[in-house]
Amino acid sequence: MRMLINEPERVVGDALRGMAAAHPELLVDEEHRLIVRRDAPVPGKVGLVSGGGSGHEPLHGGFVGPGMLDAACPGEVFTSPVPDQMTRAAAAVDGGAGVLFVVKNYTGDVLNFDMAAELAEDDGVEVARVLVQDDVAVTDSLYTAGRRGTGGTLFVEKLAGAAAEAGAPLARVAAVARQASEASRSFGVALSSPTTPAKGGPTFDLPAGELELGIGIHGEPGRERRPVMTSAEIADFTVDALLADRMPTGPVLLLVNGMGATPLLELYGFNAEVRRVLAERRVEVARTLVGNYVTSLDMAGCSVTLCQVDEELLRLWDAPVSTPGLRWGR
Amino acid sequence: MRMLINEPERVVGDALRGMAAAHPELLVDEEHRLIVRRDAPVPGKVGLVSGGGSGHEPLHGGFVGPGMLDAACPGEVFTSPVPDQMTRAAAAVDGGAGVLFVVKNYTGDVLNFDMAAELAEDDGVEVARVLVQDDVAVTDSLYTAGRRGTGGTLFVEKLAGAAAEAGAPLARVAAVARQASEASRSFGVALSSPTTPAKGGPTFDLPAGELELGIGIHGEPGRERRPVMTSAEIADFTVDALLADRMPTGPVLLLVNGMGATPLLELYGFNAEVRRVLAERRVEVARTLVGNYVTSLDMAGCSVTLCQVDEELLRLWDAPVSTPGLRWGR
Amino acid sequence: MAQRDAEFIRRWLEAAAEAVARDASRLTELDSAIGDADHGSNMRRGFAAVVATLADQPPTDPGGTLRVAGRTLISTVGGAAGPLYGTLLRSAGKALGDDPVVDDERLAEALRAGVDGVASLGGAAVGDKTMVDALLPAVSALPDYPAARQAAEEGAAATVPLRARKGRASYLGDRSTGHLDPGAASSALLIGALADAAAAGAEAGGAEAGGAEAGGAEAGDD
Amino acid sequence: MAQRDAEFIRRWLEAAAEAVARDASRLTELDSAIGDADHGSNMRRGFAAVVATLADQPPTDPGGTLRVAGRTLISTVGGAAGPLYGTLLRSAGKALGDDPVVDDERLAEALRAGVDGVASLGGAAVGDKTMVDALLPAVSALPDYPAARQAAEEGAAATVPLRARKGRASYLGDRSTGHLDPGAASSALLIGALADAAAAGAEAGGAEAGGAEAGGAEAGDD
Ligand SMILES: Nc1ncnc2c1ncn2[C@@H]1O[C@H](COP(=O)(O)OP(=O)(O)O)[C@@H](O)[C@H]1O
Ligand SMILES: Nc1ncnc2c1ncn2[C@@H]1O[C@H](COP(=O)(O)OP(=O)(O)O)[C@@H](O)[C@H]1O
Ligand SMILES: [Mg+2]
Ligand SMILES: [Mg+2]
Ligand SMILES: [Mg+2]
Ligand SMILES: [Mg+2]
Repeated sequence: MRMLINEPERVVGDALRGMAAAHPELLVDEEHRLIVRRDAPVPGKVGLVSGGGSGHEPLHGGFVGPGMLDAACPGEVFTSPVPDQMTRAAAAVDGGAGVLFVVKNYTGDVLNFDMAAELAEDDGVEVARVLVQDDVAVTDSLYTAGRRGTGGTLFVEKLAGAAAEAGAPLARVAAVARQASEASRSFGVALSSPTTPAKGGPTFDLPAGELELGIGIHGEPGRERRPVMTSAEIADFTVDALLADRMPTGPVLLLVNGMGATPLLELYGFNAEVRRVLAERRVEVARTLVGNYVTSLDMAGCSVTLCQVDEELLRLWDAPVSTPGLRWGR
Repeated sequence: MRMLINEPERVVGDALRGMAAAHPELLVDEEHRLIVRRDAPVPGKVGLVSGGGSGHEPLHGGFVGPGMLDAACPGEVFTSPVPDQMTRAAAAVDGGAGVLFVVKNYTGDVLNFDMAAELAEDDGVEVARVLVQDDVAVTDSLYTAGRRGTGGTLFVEKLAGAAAEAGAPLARVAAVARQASEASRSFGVALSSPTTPAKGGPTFDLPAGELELGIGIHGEPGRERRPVMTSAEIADFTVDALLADRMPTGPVLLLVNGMGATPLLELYGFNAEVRRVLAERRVEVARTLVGNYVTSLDMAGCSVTLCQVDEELLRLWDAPVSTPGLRWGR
Repeated sequence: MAQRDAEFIRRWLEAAAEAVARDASRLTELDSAIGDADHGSNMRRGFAAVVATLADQPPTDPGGTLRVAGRTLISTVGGAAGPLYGTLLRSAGKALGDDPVVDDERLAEALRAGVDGVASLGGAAVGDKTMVDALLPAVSALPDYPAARQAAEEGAAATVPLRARKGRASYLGDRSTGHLDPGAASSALLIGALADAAAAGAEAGGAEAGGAEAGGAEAGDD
Repeated sequence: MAQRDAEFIRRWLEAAAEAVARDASRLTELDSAIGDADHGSNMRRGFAAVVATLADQPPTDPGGTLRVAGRTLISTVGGAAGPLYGTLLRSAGKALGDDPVVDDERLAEALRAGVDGVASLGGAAVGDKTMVDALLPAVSALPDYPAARQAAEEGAAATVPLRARKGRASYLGDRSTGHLDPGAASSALLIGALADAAAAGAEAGGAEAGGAEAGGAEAGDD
């Protein structure tokens, strides 16, 4: 067994207890499954709430703190949280300026957040919602549940979080989030399946010598299986897919993201190849983040996200952030 | 293939190019295999140099920056770097106050750093050396190469780095490093073998349903193989091993470290169990760090490190640090 | 025509909970082929919570029982299945109002309203390879319970060759074909449990009298 | 007694480079059983660099050749093997001074000094399950090259039942027994290459004349 757990049913609860112990600067409510900024609600500040299935850490709980999320709602592993969590989170972080829900575009997340938004508005909290749907691997989105939200979520949460921290009103924070979401594109590749506690083993079988192109972050199989490719070939394929969908007309933020089990050493090497392709295609990279940020448990593989930024978004990116998963500035 | 690489021989060079692209705040010398603080040498400041085989990222290269290392020397995967790298690093970071080598206790690292120290001193650089040897899994150290340096390295580099940043002279920085080293104890557990580029596959076979207790960070088999244990059982075993070797008489820093492929979700859950055992044994935890910091490529598993601190070490721990892998304060 | 009370609904949902628990790993297995390997544990968790809630504070009417059960699913399942199955039961419960007993025709209509709720919430039609493929033909066949069971099973089986157009299986494109939809499979279990509950009632001589199950002992309480 | 020049040493080291490259994955395999799976790639990288350096700027005396080769190993191998094998060659080279030609007895003594250097740097004695177990008996048998080869192979084989007391295999405690030490295995390759070089010279009629290898063509240059 590749898992460091007690029982599958206890994984999320145990993790929250451990987070509480490790991060006294956060308020971790194990019973109601919430991770909240300790000084919430910040009077007059828009509250930023996100959440989703567990197993993508540090997303979202590791992005709670000044300059990013006010609260995160962790669901069971790969399972959207329930409306009660989001309603409670909205109440906990509403400083009178309303709350923005950042929702990754999956049927479950959308339905649960929508139900929560209705309930929160019944309680008198103003709620706006922004969908993240950055995964270009999902084609024909008319005949699907639409594009998935993946790595772009990090950009949306950081940029909107900085806007909220700076005191922007709800409409403006939502507009920043929407701009970041629309400017983000991702593509992912799996070199192995993740091991989920519920199943106790890999979600899919990937024979040695093959990889999955166009995967999401839930261990779903991808669009296509191919014989193994080198880091350079994967970078060519991935960046081409991103640029074919949206050719940036200005500088981008670049996230070279590990799916959980790909070593930093390999991710940095992959970053070199991604930068090579981007330079060949004359895409200017303003900032780069390399690491395991939007993960899929212990899946080996990577994803690349580009987010085109203007001067304001770049300033918001550089603004201070202080969370377990992302921290810089003052 | 679980690896995101071009060719095994290129892994370290590619990673350095990717690091250079991701971290303009660092000086990455791909040719000479060095990662150096951009403002080095800082006049009057003791230079802190470490290094070791690659594959343990973020250790050491990700710990270069204000408040921690001045330079890191990455070797090939799991292979100690060569003396030329360390001599060059010493020259690059010597601000006139001398240089401290932080060396993990492995035959290769010790021999290469010692050769480098001799050469650097020939060049007129004052060099001190501190060994990290925190792994309690290595018993009978009289009949072995001694205890391995593992997770405790992070504490030594951070605490000595803070002392150096504060302007302490070489003897004092070395004393802090030695105190941190002597106060650190680690124990590691593998749930899978890492995949090395040179071998192209797992270093050892771990049948489903078994784990390795007392592993190092190079994919060496551990001291003992056992049927799988729960997170709670592993915490009991691990903390017992640490406390049997050294029962702290004051507060400790706690590192709950992932070996590379164990999800943060599981590490946090494990942290809850570690804290439970420490509380039962009345050990006070002053600060906790949970994450993949001293890794073994894509090995699944974890290690626990305790480092007893006095008020000064705690102050040094809290002091600002600004590196790719560890960042807080101003 | 048989009359159905709160106890009948409770027996149905208990039987559903048992079926879902028994088949949890099969449902998860189905979900790992074209989804994210959580459907079995989601359903088991949700229905166990339903059973616990109903045991704790049993509503006295079938509509209230369905509404409480639906709310419990919404609060405990998460994912796509939580809101969808929750809506199925809540909408059906709303259609029944607070009547203490309803006949099979009313119940069938209410469940049709529930399936309408699912379809309008999720936007799925028959053929999209979702739970709707099992639910819709089943509730159309009601109040003929054995026919409903068969329709659900056939509807579920019919999802195998389909290309998914809703839910996360849709991301797979053509690779979603050749697999049974996990939600359709769990819907067939729920409808099967309903048919079992009805058959147990009929065996015991009609009305809402309990079957062979342990729960049957309490059948007269209500 | 045969005379040995720089060319002889070069042929030895080229043969060693070939042997190490050929057996790299075997060495790595041995190292993965009781070490960290890098010995083969370390040795291949180092000896390839030695060959390149010697081709580029060949020293004209055997001592200088050994010293350059040793320095190259130290600068390119890393790990435990780099400093140890580097010291072996450098110490031997120092013992030979700058003489353009040395006899087999001088060479044997120099290599004994090299092995002393290894033992004192690494602190290992025979029986500690290291390269010393192959090297020490081999250099003791010199200048009888075939006997040295046999001694190295036997010394390496003798490491199998031992419990390691030096290097990273020592961390394994009892689990280190039953495996061939990778450094002892590579030492046997190096000594074997030396014996080959000597045999090739002997075949060609004594002195330092080239063997059948490509390098043999340049044998008279020196
Ligand atoms: N839009 C939809 N309409 C109806 N049913 C849906 C829809 N989306 C998903 N489903 C059903 O939900 C099932 C998946 O449930 P589950 O695995 O619990 O949730 P998730 O997909 O969020 O992991 C699918 O098999 C499908 O039957
Ligand atoms: N102290 C020592 N003395 C002599 N030889 C040693 C010593 N330590 C290690 N060795 C040799 O080095 C070999 C390992 O070399 P290598 O794998 O390249 O380095 P590392 O152990 O650093 O990975 C061992 O098999 C052993 O023969
Ligand atoms: Mg799910
Ligand atoms: Mg090594
Ligand atoms: Mg699912
Ligand atoms: Mg080795």
